Amino acid sequence: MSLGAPSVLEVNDLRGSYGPVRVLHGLSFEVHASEIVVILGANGSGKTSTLRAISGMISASGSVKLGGEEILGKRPEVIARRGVAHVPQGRGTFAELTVEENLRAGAYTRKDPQIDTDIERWYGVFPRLKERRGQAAGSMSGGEQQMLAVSRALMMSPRLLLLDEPSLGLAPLVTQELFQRLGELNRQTSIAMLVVEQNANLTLKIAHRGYVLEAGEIVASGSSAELAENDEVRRAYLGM
Amino acid sequence: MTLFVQQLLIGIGNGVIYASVALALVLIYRTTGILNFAQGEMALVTTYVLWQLTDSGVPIGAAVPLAVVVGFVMGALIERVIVRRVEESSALTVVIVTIGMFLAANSIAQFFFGSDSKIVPRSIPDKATTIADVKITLQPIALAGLLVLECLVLWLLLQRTKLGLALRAVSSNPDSSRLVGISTGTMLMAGWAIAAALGALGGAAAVSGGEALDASLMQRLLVFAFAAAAIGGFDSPLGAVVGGIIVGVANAMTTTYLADANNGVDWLKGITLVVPFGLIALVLLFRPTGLFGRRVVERV
Amino acid sequence: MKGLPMTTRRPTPGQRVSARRGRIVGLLAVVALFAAACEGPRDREIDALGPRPTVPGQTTPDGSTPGTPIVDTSQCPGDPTTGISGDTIKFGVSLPQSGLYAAFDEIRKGADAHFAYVNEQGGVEIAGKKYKIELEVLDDAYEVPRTTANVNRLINNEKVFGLFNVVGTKNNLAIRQTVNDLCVPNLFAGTGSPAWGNHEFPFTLGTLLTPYPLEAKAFADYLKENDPDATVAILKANDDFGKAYADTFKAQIEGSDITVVAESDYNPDNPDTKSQITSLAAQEADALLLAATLLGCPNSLSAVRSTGWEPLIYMSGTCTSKTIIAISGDAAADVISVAPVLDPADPANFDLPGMALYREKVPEFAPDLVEELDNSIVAYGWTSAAMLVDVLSRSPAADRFSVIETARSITFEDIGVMIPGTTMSTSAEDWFLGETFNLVQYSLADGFFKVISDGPIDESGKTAEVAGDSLVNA
Amino acid sequence: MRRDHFVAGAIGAVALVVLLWVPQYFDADQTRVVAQGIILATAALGLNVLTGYNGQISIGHGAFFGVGAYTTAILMNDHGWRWLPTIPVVIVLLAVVGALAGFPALRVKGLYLALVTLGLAALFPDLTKRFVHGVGGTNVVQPPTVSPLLRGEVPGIVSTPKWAERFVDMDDQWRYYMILATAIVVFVIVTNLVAGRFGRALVAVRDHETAAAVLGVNPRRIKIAAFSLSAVFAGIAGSCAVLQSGTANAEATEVFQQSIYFLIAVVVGGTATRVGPVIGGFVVAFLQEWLTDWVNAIPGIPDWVSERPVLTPAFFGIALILLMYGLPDGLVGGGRRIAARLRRRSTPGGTTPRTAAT
Repeated sequence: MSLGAPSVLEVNDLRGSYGPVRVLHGLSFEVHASEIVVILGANGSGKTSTLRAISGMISASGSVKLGGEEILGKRPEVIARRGVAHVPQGRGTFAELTVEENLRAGAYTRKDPQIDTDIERWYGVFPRLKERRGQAAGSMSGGEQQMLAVSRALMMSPRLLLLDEPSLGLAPLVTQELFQRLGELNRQTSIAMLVVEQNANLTLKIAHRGYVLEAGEIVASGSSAELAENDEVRRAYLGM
Repeated sequence: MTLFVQQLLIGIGNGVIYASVALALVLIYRTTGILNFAQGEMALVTTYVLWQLTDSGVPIGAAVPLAVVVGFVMGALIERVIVRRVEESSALTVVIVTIGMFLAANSIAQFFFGSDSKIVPRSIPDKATTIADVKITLQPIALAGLLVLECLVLWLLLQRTKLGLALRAVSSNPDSSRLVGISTGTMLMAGWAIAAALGALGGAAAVSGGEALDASLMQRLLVFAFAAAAIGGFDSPLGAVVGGIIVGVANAMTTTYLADANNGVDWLKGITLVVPFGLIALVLLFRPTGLFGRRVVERV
Repeated sequence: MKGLPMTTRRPTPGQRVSARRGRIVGLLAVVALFAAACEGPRDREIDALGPRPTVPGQTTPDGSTPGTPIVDTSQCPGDPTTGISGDTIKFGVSLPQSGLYAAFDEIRKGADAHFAYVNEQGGVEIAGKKYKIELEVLDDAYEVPRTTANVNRLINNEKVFGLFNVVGTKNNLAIRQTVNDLCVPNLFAGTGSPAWGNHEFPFTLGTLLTPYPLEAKAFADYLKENDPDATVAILKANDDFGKAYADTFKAQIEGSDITVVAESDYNPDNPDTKSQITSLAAQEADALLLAATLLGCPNSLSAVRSTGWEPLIYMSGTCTSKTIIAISGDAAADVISVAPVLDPADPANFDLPGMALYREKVPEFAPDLVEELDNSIVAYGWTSAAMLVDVLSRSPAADRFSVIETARSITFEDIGVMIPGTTMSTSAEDWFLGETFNLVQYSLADGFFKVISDGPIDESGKTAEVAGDSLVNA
Repeated sequence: MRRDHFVAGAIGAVALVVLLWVPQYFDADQTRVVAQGIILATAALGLNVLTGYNGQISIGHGAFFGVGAYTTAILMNDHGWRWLPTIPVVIVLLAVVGALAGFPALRVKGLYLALVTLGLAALFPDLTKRFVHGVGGTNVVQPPTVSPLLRGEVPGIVSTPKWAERFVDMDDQWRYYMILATAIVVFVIVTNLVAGRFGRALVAVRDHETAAAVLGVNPRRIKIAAFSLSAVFAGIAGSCAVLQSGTANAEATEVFQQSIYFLIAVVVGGTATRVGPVIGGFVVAFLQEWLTDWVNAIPGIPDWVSERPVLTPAFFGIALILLMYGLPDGLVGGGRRIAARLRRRSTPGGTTPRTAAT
């Protein structure tokens, strides 16, 4: 829709399924350069499946274009190499590896020499990670693991960051700090982000645009301001 | 006293062989979660290849590394062609596949290389020195050195290389590994390849002192290698090494003192296997996942 | 499947249905049993089996009176000419052809070569008629349950005339009862166990291999002659094989100055004997009796060498094959053993008549054995086959009873690669065949065993007494 | 569900009839192979309780099989017992031995338990060589009263009793029926046990030991019971093997092989299914006996393959691998999947309702 460079992510008629059970019923949405887009949805609405379909973890049909190039049907590791960084639900930490090793794992696909400087950068953004750098990642708290997961994803210097319910299992204060950081990151590095969440008011604060997902179908979309005003959204997600 | 030292050295010599095979078992278990019954028989095949190389003129010094490379390639092929299809299936299904490989490998090896015993030139010269009137042969010392080298190389590979990091990442969380761009398939193949190479070294060690090579070479060790891995804790390479040495020394000491025909414990006479398995039971009673095994924390 | 029917609850509809279904099953079963009349491979008529044949009381001291047979076949069932059809006589073999002991199959290949040679000349003549010898071979991978299954199948299905060269002491012991009940000759059981002297089982005949007790006696005698106050260490397998050597040796040295100073067992499944040899070496005994088999021998020899201990070593006759000696390399120097037949690797024997025939015919009839020619296992197979042909040709009639009777009182001379001028014989009292042998010593320089006894040692008739009742009739 | 129930009953009835009919039609050797299948099935039924329903992997049940075989053989050989009375002794003895062997299972799980049982299988032959005084100084025990072809006047001989003479005219047939009867009793006991509370407890402890404990199931008792039960049935299988082959023997390779065959039978048949072990037992027995003959009978097999019996274990190993490819959850599991697929295709308008799932 936007005239400028092709949007970072273009999804058309996305249908995903787990074996015989069909979960996504023809989603279409897109994420533009340096934009944060949120997909709001209750439990079981297909949020996680949407991200997993994009990153190739589940079988899907339709079309998913990354910077104009079709990536649907490719293996997850290939999609990751194309620049899609996916922070899975429950953070997917490498529990037995140390914090630093988790970060280095993130940079697995990179050949450039700035890996060490990047690690120091993320230690700067999340100082607590630096304190625990030699510690096994599994022994850290939920919040710390979330910060590690985001940093690890960003170590891939991706074009698009997928975040699956980052607020899951975090204390409100920690969630607030995390979302604030995500906003700052987007403004500093103008990296495009697609966040699926239930926590509407926090996400809508930092998101530019958003969609509402119910039972595998998009039922509403618009700028974050419009969505904040939308009655349905207010009733379902803002508890107003 | 000298007998004790000699037996200790023999125990260490044998222990190194058990440790090498146990190391291969542990490596495959850590990277793929599979207990590979056919590990020993894969090492038998590479040892037959070693014999074939020396038989057709290749000096032993070059034949051993070549055999290790053949082992490496064979391990990768076996994972890619046979094991990959069942990697997603239940543990029991995979155990049956490895048992199938166990039966097939021995039989196919005999089909190609014949059933008679073979002679492999010594890879460790038959030298001996006497220190404080204790006659010490070179073999156990050299084998211990080989094992230390093996551990060092393995440690460096796992801890200090990108491949090592990827291997450990896949073994820790396969899904997340794919999300950061690591191809789990390639890593599983690498795990099997490295393990098969270690097994090849174990096989070469088993015939390093001119011992005879025949189809039962590795089956005899299977029980001891498993014992070593179990005592050490199945997910720790260091445990496999320590376990191997413990089993080797325990065997030597049992034969010499406990099960000896004229002065040993009467009911134990001739039963050499009781101590390694007594040891397993003992260790596992106190440390259910072995000396160095990670305690499996079950998230309720 | 419903719970066990005896529950007292009122039968719910489901159970009433299953009860009715139970009745249908019962009916079907009974019908099936009577419907079994339709012919199938199940052979209907069975041979009336009398009580097991009992051996007649031993005859008068001057040996068996003429006319009373050594083997009482009065109670034997079935037709003794089973296994003969037209001009072929069929023998059954069960031995390892797969698994860890597949190397033993070389024996059968040697025998096949001999039978091919004999058949090519029209076959063996029994009581005026020529028969071609046919071998039906089944693989038992050296496992006892499969040997019993194979032998039942050879006797009942394949209807063989007799069994030939079944390998393994336990394997032959497991079928001893069956061949006795059915009066099927089991000729040349492939082991030197003293158990083949047990008169209760006339249908199992031992082999030309020197029985283990005689080997122990030969070593004891050698020591009495050459080192009368020797100290001896014994390394033995922890089974009947090792026991036969050790018990006999200790009995033989009683009353002499020879003493056993150390003894150690090893498990034949794991022939790594470094520990055992090292603990024996500590005693620095003058001599070592090595009662080991297969890889137990070379591993022990190289272990002895690496400890620096230099005893006079007696090694079991089962280890004198070329491949096993080659594995020991120069650790085999000066090892003593026995050789019941000529060593096919010794060029001095090449032009002896028996050996010449062997070296000429084997490549002709078994081309894949060309490089195995000087392997004594193949020569042993060839010679056992020659002995079988000799027994058959001397049997008064082509039936099982005559053949076993002939085999029980026969003298072999110059058969296969036997030592020229020696005989191997059986009789009513002496049920052991392989009782003549050369005492030999391995010469590293020449690469084969050289005879050190002044001429062959003849212990005919002595095995039973040497072994003693506990070993023979265990 | 009612239709499946009837179908299962019918199949069961037909199978029983066929099994009863086998010795009447087939010759002694073929009957022996079917009996071998029944023996393997009996042991697999027991192991399935331990490995299938309770999730504890054992590769050492060859040792319990051996204990059962030796108990029966020694009682018959040295004390002149008949075959049937030895079964209760085997049951009691194996129940105790199985329970003792089960203690490590309380501390040790999965892989480590499998290795402890492997140790059992490796140790057992050595113990028999040391303590059993069998024929000719070996550890082969051969009760004369079960020599496969003996009959008639020898006291205590296991041969066809008078009342059964109408159906059975040869000894191997009578022994086959005794083995079959024992197996049926074992099958009924196991299926009922597994169908009831004990079965549910087994599965609960398998799937989530802690949760099971919370619900009042005592995991320790259940694990020991599973071990003990599986040991008893392996022992009974051992006694049946003595009845059929006439000898009790234990070598390291044989005991290891027995243990492997039981596990294969359970997995190939289908773990945690009632009929799986029975089917698995027959599949293993038939493959083990006849696979090489079948392969060599394939027209066009080059003789450098058919002339080399050394390949026999290879055929068996490859067959196992292919079976696991085709039917990863066993013949019964696979069968159910196929049946379900057929049933779904046959239901009219079977479009799956739209289900919401994350």
